[in-house]
Amino acid sequence: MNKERLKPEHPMEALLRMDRMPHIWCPTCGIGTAVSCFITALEKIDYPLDKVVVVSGIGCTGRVAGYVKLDSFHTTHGRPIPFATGLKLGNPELKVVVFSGDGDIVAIGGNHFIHAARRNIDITVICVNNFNYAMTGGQVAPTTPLTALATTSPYGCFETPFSIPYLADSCGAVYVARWTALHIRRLTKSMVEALNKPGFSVVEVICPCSTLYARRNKLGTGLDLMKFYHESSVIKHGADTRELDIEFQKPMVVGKFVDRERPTFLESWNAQMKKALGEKFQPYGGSNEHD
Amino acid sequence: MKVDPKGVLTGSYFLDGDHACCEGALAAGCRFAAGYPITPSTEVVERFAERIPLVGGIFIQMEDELASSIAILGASWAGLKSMTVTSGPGFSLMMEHIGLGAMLETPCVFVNVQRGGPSTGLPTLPGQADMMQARWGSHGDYELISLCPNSPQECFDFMIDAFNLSERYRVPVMFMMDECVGHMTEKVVIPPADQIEVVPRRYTTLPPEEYLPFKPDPDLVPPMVKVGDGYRFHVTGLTHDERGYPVMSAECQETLVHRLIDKIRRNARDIWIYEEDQVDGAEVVVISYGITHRVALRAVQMAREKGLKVGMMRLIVVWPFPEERIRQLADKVKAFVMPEMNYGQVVLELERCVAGKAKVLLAPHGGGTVHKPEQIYERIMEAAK
Amino acid sequence: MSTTELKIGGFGGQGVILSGIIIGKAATIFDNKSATLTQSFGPEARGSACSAQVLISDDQILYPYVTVPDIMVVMSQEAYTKFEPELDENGLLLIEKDLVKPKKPREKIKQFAIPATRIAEELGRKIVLNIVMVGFFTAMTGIISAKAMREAVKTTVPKGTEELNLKAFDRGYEYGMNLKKKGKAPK
Amino acid sequence: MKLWRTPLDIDRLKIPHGELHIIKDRCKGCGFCVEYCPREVLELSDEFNIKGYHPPYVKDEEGCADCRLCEAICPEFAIFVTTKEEVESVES
Repeated sequence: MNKERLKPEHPMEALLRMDRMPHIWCPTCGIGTAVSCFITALEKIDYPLDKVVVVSGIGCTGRVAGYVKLDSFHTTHGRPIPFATGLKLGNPELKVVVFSGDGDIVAIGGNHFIHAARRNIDITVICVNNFNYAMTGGQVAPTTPLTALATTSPYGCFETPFSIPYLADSCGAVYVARWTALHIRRLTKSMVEALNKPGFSVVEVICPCSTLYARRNKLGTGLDLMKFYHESSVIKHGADTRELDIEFQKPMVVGKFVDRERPTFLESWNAQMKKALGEKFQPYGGSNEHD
Repeated sequence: MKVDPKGVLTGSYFLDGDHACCEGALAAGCRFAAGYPITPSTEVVERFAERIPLVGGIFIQMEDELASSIAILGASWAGLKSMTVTSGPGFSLMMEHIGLGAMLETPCVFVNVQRGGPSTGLPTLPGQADMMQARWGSHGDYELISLCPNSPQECFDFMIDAFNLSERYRVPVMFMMDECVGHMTEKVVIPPADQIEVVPRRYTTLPPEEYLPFKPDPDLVPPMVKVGDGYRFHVTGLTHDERGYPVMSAECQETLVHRLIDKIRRNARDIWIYEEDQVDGAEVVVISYGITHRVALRAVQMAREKGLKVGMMRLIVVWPFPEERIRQLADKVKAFVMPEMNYGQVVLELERCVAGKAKVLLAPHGGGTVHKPEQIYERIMEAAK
Repeated sequence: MSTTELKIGGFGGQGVILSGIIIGKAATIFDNKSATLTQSFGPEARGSACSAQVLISDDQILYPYVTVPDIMVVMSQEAYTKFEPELDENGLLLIEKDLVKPKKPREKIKQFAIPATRIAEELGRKIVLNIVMVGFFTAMTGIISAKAMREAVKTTVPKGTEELNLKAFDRGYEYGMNLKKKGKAPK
Repeated sequence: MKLWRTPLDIDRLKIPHGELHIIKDRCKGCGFCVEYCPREVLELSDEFNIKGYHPPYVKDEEGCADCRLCEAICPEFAIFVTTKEEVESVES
């Protein structure tokens, strides 16, 4: 018998595409940590993982779909939410997660984001916010704090940024939370809650972009930035989402802000059609009967 | 495979092309449509929205055409036959996901009820000027399939072909109607469900550990899986290998893109649908598609009454273009006439295939209405000289 | 039989298109002819002149649009002004008596009028004036059988209004037949 | 060790032990694990891994309390912990 003991495996390897490691993210980037939290969250939800799908758009975070060992789609820039909408409505048994960046979700995909929230499509959006477009070299984003430097705002950002939780809340999302990548346990817990919540749930993850945002703004390493975000953030569950603006290198509010009940798109469809059509209506959802 | 009878509204109806198109989709088994209102295509999804709750499926009016065109890709991967419907300006917005659909090899149908353009153009009047856009409108290199019906009956009949071709070859199929066909009302006969054949999705028979999402069968089409069936597959719009993993290399690009193109080109003989009338011994052959074919037929009748030997070829599948047949005809006839509601799109392909062996005359029309038969007739007479 | 070209004109809301649908449906589904209906779509939805065009033939119809109408049904003054000049010089013109004040007809044009709106009001629903016109059209042209037309009316109008609409059709039809009987119109 | 608060049952509490596994060649040397280990078990090494980064090493083998924070925080999936059987009391 071979005397060499079997090497133990990293416990997350079962849910990662190890044949694609190392991933493309820079040293001290927080996206990997957000993925690590997501993997832990997946293990904590009581749902068959064969039925969990991850959809990403384009950008650094857009690569998440390529690293998780689930059915996964790397789509076009800004459009993972409508793709996910099609998937979810195509087979309501699926648990569909959109994992993408701030540029993808609230800039080019902003229109899709607000309408999916309004309709309460039953998907979870995990939006990694690193305050800039990193994959293309650090351009200004709709989340870049005022005065922060980016390659396309070389004299400082002067456009008011979006607050993702406020946007999500005002458009009707049923679950909204914000954590930094370093709030590992709390972030994981929010991901679990979001995944378990029927309807449109949003988890914003504040992540350091070490190579571009940190360097350009002379904020030290990614580690320094991670520390700053974590140490200067104030946990305030249930905070009024109008007060969640992020100012450049100032304390920010994190926590779980919204957790409410609203019928999902499919619940509303079934209810309205039943009401209007009675016995003639062919209910939709549940088992995938269109094989 | 027989269709689900729930979607088949067997009987004779007086329907316009848009409504018939919707019935064709339902009969073909389409159970998911996403759309955004735009004249003159909206009636298709209006009818779908009304009919689908009675059939068991779903309709969603998305926030724009970008969203509609990718939602149908998601629904297709979830296992449903899906379609979206639009007209010129919306078709332009959908180009992004026609490319993604080609890259992800996703069966689905894009209906374009063509109107006059460019830009907002003529919302309520016909055009046939999106034909090149249907072929190459999205960036990059790929081949798709485009069909052109010329009546409400054909909108029904060929929608079934459109879905079948999309399943058979795993490509988005462009269903290129026009405002005239879309808004024209005629008799439409919908056969009993047991007389409608549909092509089932080609699912893999391999277990997850052996399955590679983009490993093609000998006909170059890779079998598919459904999301949620435990295959844990990954697909990306990036250039990818057979595993579906991105590979940024010229070699991988060559393997993938060449196959995407060959998948259609090498199977073209099985994809082409065209009709011919009196082409044997003809001096002049008129080639047309869509509504223009009906007008051209009248012109051909006029020319035949004058004793001219005029053949007629009518393209139902326009892309891929029936090159082989055109080359054969080019050796035999004196001239070709092609009427199009544009200033020369499909005719460029005709000229390429004829390669100078015969005259090629375009009978152009800017759209807004169809040709007068006389306009085509004059070109036929000119070609015969 | 060659192709008969029919144009129906009125203002939006009068049921112009529905009249065209009923005529086309009667021809194709219940009389085994070919028919093609096209509509003129404009950006205006209500109140302006609109038209439905129907081609009726025993053969396959190729060219889809009406070029020179053989028959014209006109239900509003604006439609009359706009469309009447298109009518074939030997054409048949059917007008709404109270809503259209026609000029002296061109030499060979046969022109007949019916107070369709008044008849519809007598039936209790002004909205069925288009069906009265359709009945009148059936009597005056004879190109589609009354039986087929009645079937088309019955299967096209909203559920629950069949009786009223058939009554409207019959009133229009009888009005036309009476004109014919009195020798005022060709039989 | 660092304690954020003193547990009321500190006299009875047993601290589990973990064994650290570092997949050196996956590491990009970000230092998250070193910085945030509550028991300061890790330190960046002098050696270079295959990509030229300094992966951490375990400087205090006995110190690991199996909290798995390093495992969760590592963006590279390059470090993980397995539970050792033995336990020690906090006060020892």
